[in-house]
Amino acid sequence: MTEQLALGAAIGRALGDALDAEEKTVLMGEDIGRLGGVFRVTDGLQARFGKARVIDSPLAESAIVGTAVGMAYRGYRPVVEIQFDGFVYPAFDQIVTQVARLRYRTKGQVRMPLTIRMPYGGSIGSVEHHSESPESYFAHTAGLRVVTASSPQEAYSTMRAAIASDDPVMFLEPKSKYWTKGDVDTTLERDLDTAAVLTRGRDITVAAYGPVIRTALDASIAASDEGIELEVIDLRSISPLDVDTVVASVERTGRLVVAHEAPAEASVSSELITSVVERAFGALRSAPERVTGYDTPYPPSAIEGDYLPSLDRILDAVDRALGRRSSRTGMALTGGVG
Amino acid sequence: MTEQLALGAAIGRALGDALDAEEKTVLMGEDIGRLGGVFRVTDGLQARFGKARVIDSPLAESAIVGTAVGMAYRGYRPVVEIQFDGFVYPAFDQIVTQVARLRYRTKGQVRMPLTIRMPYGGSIGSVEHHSESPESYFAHTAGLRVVTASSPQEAYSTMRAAIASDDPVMFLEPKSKYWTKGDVDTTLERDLDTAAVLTRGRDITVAAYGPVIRTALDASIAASDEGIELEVIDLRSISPLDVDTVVASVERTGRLVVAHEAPAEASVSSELITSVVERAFGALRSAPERVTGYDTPYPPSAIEGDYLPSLDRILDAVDRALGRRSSRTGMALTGGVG
Amino acid sequence: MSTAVPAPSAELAAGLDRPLAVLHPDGSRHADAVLDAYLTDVDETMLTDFYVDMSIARRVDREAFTLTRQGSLVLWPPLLGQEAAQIGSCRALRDTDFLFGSYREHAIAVMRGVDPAGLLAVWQGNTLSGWDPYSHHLATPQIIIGAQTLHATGYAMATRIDGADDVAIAYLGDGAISEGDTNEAMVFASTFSAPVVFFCQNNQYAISEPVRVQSGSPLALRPTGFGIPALRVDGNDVLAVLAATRIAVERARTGGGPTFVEAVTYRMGPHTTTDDPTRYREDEEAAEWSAKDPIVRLERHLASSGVRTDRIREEAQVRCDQIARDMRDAVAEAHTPEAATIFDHVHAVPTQRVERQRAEHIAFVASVEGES
Amino acid sequence: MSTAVPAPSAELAAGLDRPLAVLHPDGSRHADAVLDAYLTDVDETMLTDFYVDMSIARRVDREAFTLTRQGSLVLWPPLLGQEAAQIGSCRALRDTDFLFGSYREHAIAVMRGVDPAGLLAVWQGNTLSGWDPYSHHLATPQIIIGAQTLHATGYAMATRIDGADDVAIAYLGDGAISEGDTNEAMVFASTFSAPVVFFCQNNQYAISEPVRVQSGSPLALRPTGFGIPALRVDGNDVLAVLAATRIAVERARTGGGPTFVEAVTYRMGPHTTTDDPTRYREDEEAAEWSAKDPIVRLERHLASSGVRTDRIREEAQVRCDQIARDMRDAVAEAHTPEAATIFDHVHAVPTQRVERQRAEHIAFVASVEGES
Ligand SMILES: Cc1ncc(C[n+]2csc(CCOP(=O)(O)OP(=O)(O)O)c2C)c(N)n1
Ligand SMILES: Cc1ncc(C[n+]2csc(CCOP(=O)(O)OP(=O)(O)O)c2C)c(N)n1
Ligand SMILES: [Mg+2]
Ligand SMILES: [Mg+2]
Repeated sequence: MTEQLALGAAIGRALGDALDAEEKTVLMGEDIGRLGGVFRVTDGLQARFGKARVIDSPLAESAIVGTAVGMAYRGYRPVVEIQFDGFVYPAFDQIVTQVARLRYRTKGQVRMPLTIRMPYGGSIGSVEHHSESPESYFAHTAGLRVVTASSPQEAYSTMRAAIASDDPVMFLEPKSKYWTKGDVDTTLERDLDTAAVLTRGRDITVAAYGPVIRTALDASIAASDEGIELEVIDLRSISPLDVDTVVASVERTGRLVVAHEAPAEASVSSELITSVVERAFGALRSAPERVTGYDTPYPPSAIEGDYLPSLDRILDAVDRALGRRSSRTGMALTGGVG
Repeated sequence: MTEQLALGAAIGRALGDALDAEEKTVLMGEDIGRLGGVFRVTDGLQARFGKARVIDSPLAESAIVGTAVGMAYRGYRPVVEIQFDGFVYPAFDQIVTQVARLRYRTKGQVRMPLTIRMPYGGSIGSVEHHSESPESYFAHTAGLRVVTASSPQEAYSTMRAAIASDDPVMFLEPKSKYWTKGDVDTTLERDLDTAAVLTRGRDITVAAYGPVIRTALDASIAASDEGIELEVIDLRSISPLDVDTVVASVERTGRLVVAHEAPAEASVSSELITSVVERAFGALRSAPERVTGYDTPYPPSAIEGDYLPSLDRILDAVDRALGRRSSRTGMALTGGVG
Repeated sequence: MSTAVPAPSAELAAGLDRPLAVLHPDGSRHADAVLDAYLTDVDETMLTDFYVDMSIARRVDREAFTLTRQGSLVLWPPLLGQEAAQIGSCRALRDTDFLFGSYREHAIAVMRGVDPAGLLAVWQGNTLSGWDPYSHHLATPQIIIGAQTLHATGYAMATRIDGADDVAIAYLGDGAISEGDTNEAMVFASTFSAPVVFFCQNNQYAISEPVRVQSGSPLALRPTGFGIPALRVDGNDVLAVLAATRIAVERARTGGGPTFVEAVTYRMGPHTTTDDPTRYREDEEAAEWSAKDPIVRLERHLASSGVRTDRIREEAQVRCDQIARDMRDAVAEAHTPEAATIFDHVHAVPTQRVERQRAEHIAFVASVEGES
Repeated sequence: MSTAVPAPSAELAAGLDRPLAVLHPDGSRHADAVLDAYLTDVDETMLTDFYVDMSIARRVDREAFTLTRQGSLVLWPPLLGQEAAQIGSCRALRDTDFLFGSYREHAIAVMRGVDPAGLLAVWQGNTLSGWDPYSHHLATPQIIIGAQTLHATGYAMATRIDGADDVAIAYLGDGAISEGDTNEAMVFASTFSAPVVFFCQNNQYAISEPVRVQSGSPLALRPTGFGIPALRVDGNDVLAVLAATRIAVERARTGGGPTFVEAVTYRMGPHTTTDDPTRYREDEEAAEWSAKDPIVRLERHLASSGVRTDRIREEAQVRCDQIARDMRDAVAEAHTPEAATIFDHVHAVPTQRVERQRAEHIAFVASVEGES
């Protein structure tokens, strides 16, 4: 039951298993059929399940989501792909005004068991619109669940949970990790609400998700060389956030760094920090720190490394939170990324 | 030069004056011409400036914004109306991927002096999609400016500044205050970056904007009966936030309440609280509090009063921040809106 | 200027040059090559039913209008003038066909058995949806212009996957023709040969904007560019509407794919109760359309066929009075929902976050009530 | 199934049944009633210029492809096979007409005087835009499918407000025909009679999806539903493309409003350098289209007209070699932008927030460099 798979392949496996498990599951998206998707995540699925259930759609994102809503109306459980993060915005209206609200609007009469998959995040050295992190938009949208994954196992189990959920789920796939391998146990189930503590540490809590988890774990190793213990939390669920787990950690460590690739302003890290401050103000021994994309459009890929949370930037934030010497020591402008 | 005007009329005046001042200014939107807009904000402007400059557009929001981008390419300064907050999402792609980024993309070669106006907020007792507060989506979008107004004077001066700005500006008009009257001095200029301290107070800072300002001021009066002094700050600019002004205030009061109608999760209040925590952690004597719409879709209007920040909810948050008896005293679940 | 570029031709769709009709304003019945084959079962009973249905639709509308003026509803978008378009199209469907309407299809809701309380609840601001879509095979009203066209198309695509022969129908207005969603719906419907009917009530206005703002050509020309055939009919002729919709539904049901029906009609009232049409249209126009009134027309037709219309009118009157009473009762009995329902049905499995907010809200309300 | 519903007719646009052409694959020149009037000035010089232009376009493309394989570019969407469509259309415009392209219109950028460094910078990941749109009357490439059609339409609407006679042209692909934006652009263009040309390169594929996924009918049928006339031409026939675009541009310039041109062509290479077309199409298909190669065709035509093509080929070769050298030099000389440019041009008037982040970034970089 356990097998080594790349993260992208683990998602493909989850999709295939979901198609097997429930005949009302259908996949739809641009190039997902014969091509198997631009990242080959759906490779082989159309050949296996036929064109009626693995549908190459015309090039129109609002329609991809909007017709999936209609399928859900008819009792289907559609899993649609948006080819890249940067192409989700044409579907924004259907996501915000329909997908997120139909259950609420109809007092539960209409179910929206829709999964919207999209590769997200940077570090693939591509051109504009191919490296974005739009999760904050969805986190701000009541009625949606927003999840990601940091390993093949998480990717498999979370995708199965997302498809099985009667709630609409935005599944952001960390595209830079599609080729990262790991063991996958297909019997392992997981929910859509909880974070996971990846490393125990007494000095500081570092909360992140998706592609940043690897960096956070590297930071944890690097910090331990200096005798500093990071408690790395994989948030997994971006909305709702598992604030309890983070608060419990901060109550031990007293310090918090939150990292993601998305810009900082009105983002998931703003939310997590505010939520922690609201619930664990007394436990905080220093101001929480953010390590995020800057509040600029996504830059040319040649310099995306300077834009994205890096090992050094996380360590620098850890230093700041711990009151150690950091890049900002002695700076005229004090304070965080705001 | 000073005249009594309702807030909606003040905006209409600003639009007319802008059309007068600069021939490259054009207005476009659904029903803005002959009808004068569903709120009559543009009343009389088509008769005065002609159909070439005050344009009734077909019913398609993405095209309204997208063709305005093309006009800006040609050196125009378009001011487009989205009829209601809830109808802005079809234009989201053009706003996020084009309007917000064309300057950045072209290193300043292409200017985007676009103003996107929309009535926003609740309390008008209407049906779905007519009472939303989408500002957090725009605040999260780098490259945009997001502003609102709390009085006819602010509305007039800010609209003139928005239209004159070479940046794209999302102007959220507090529709429930369209009929609120006040003096307007058309010579009064204002910028797009700064907050205003409306009442000085030593006990607690209350930051809000748009339609909530009136409620915050009422709270200030009510609290003063109990000897509590609120420092009410009208943020005015939602993005960027004038964190300096709020921090300066919190450094005096040590306490903060942030109120807006939009849902809490990954919102403008999350951002403001996080920014203040980052920069004034030491000054905070209690956890900042949020008073916002809940993290649900907008409810039926019959119960919107329970959803929106009310005088009592603001006072309750003030009590919590001050450590006084509040609704949450003794509750099993402690902490804020998160 | 070049003349070499061909102009759109009027041969693409039936009725592009002049809407197809079989009942003329004076009540006379005319032959139509396209429609007549679908009207062979029309008899006095059916015509009488239509008359009663349309009378009820009009009365429901008037009553709701009055209730709004009295402050019992927050808003009402009247259907006055569009009774034939709604009744004729709805009557062409099977009970299991699924309807995706916009916000003005009150007649359809009534025909589909929605009770007055359900019909009015949304417009009282008490709920976001007044009925169970599955009980009536009728989606909850859609306010986002054009959005429902995609839902209907997706629903229809799903019926094909099912292998079922149910049909979906999307109601849209003339304004909706401009939205990206509507056009994308036609793309998907065409590509997947979806059994969907696009039923466009061209009531000449999108709020204040006359239809020429959306299109310089008949709206029925639009779908033809997507490879979707279209029928353009007199929307105030209930029989023409019935026949056209039957044609479209039959095509859909038998694997022929989507069809577009444009029903040319007129919004005789304001856009909603808050609108003031005198700002943007002339009285003469309304008077002109008044002469084409769909109910009067049918009554004339019945009369000219020798039917005792006074009896039918009386029968309709009785039913109308009853439904009007029911509406007033429903409004009187309606109550504001519990505030805590704000937190219901946000998710299938409630999240801690929303439940926390619910608890805080309840505690807050209790504390305020405790104070006063 | 009803046969009463008319099917879309092929009389709406020129070339719907078979794309208009004047140069056949064997190089022979044929008459065309629609196009010929717009080709009266075609002489040997012009044909030679076209040949050279197209050769350069192909060489630029091949060179960039090679540079990508060598790791100098991050990505490249090849135009191979679409030279005639791009050169022929571009040459129908005035210098002050404004072009809004997608991401594959490299030939147009070259024709509009963009230098190799500018052309390649985006694909090196060094910038988001390689040239000043105003210097070349050419918008920066657009990656969001369909978005530029609205920009072109808005630009055209603005020229009408100006009273100027400039024309805008939007380049779009066959895939783009499905996006809401493209369809809304046609609505606005039609309603406002905007002087815009929609130039669609139907290269048969949107990545892996054959054009039938987007449409069961010729793409040129689509605009006719919006009241926009269309011309469908052989996109590998540079003269047909030139003439059709000239017709469209003349209509636009003289107040005739929008026109749609479908250039039927073929993407001979992969979608981009990361694509693998063997997964979704057969070799035979590519071979078939190879026989219709636009450059070979023009060369045959020149030869059959008695022109010394070896001389022309040599001339083209010299220019091609030069531009290829320039490209390699440009790539070699290109440098990664300063990291701090991340913070440039976010707003016209910089905000404190972004400037604070810039300062923090600079301090951070300094501290890391200080450590190492
Ligand atoms: C996406 C969107 N944009 C704008 C509106 C505001 N609006 C409500 S009704 C309407 C006009 C619709 O006209 P039409 O489609 O002809 O339908 P009708 O009202 O005539 O039945 C507009 C612009 C909306 N509801 N949704
Ligand atoms: C809105 C949007 N959705 C999806 C994509 C991903 N994508 C890039 S190119 C492409 C195919 C475009 O096909 P077509 O319009 O025919 O142009 P071509 O590539 O053939 O030149 C797709 C789906 C995109 N860039 N933008
Ligand atoms: Mg209408
Ligand atoms: Mg293509």
